Amino acid sequence: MKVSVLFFGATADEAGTREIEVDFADHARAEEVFGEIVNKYPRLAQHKLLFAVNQEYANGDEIIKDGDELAVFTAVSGG
Amino acid sequence: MKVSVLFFGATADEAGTREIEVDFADHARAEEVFGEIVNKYPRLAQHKLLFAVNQEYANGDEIIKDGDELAVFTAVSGG
Amino acid sequence: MSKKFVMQEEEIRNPKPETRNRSDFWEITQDALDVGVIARRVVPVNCGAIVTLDGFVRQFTRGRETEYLVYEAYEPMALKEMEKLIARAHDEFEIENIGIVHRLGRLEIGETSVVISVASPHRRAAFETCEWLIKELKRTVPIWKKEVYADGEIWIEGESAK
Amino acid sequence: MSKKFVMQEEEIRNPKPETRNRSDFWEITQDALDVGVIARRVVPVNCGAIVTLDGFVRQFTRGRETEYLVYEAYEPMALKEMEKLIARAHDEFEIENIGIVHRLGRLEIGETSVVISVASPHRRAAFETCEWLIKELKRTVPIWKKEVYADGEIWIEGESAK
Repeated sequence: MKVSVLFFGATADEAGTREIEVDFADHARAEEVFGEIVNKYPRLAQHKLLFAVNQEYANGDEIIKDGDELAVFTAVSGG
Repeated sequence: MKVSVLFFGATADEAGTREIEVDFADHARAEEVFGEIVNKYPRLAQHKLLFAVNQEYANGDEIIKDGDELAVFTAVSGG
Repeated sequence: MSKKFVMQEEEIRNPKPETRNRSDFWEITQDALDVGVIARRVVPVNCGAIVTLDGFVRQFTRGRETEYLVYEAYEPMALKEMEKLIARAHDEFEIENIGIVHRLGRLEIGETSVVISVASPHRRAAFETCEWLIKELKRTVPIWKKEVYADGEIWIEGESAK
Repeated sequence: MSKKFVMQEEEIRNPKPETRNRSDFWEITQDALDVGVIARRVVPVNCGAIVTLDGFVRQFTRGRETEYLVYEAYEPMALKEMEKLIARAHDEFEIENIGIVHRLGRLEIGETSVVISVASPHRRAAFETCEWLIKELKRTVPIWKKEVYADGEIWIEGESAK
């Protein structure tokens, strides 16, 4: 299955990109998928990261499906 | 001595005037002076009144001097 | 139509880059109030948040329909009391600048009667101070409100729930 | 340049003269924010107070001089999170209408980054809700701030004290 992964702010700088497409085995758990993404861009691990699946905060238990939109970002700082 | 007495809002309606000049014995205490004013306009006594001497809230102990500016008004309702 | 008192404190007690002169203001006016303009007059460079209260004329109070309001003030005393409020606020809260403008005369439904803006480096103090100022203003500043209905009118005595 | 979502609740649960449709709004925009205009968009007829937070770019943060800021958002998720915040606020507080507008892109010193306005019949609830909304927005809405200095820049991670 193919999913897109979005980066913002500090994570976009660390990954050197704002969006990638990645292939995963079907029915992967979010935790595994995000783990692989962090392995791919190890500088991300320097940050306290938050994850989202389809524009909702993820706790790691979500089952990722083909076409899902994932996002990796740091603690928010709006306002 | 002569003092001016100002009325506002409800007290101006009750007194039928916004300002009067009154004569008092020298060295009168504020409490007596305001008492006489209320006696002059008994409908004022229907209200919970506040008093001021020279644009400061009065507690009644003030000694009134010639030319002082007194005021009689109801609890405030600005905002 | 507008009585204005602006205080400029020339003396700076703890000079540091982000410090500037304090410039509070307190005013009474017959003119319509522009909330955005008033709020932005309190901005100092080292502040991060402005909290603004915009009080306005309600159409319904205690289930009764108001046609319009009339505000009246003991103006010189009201300005003195507003100045005292601001001084007390600076004593009690860590805030930078305060602006208070109260309108007088006839106000239609929806028109702003009072604007209080507080600028502060930290938003907590700005919220706290703004709320304290409106509470104290309603208790101490000699201004009165007359509610005019289709079938009568009444001078409100004492602060309303609003 | 502006993404807007406006909710109109057609159904009125307790019809009474002072009740009208709720009309909250939450937006993200690249355009400059006019605080007064935004604040007045939340006015309903039965309300008596609007409390507004105006968050803006500080020149000095932790003693360091900021040249300008850049705000970036995960826009669709940010709008969803703003909508959730507003729904939670209506569950928890007795307020009428809420407006939240956050700006993105490059912001100069003194420019407004966020405006939150809350209209309520009683001012206590408006103050409480407005303060709660900015606290929660800074914790949950996916927007990030980059501070740009003369000698570098940094993405801020986590909410600032402001």
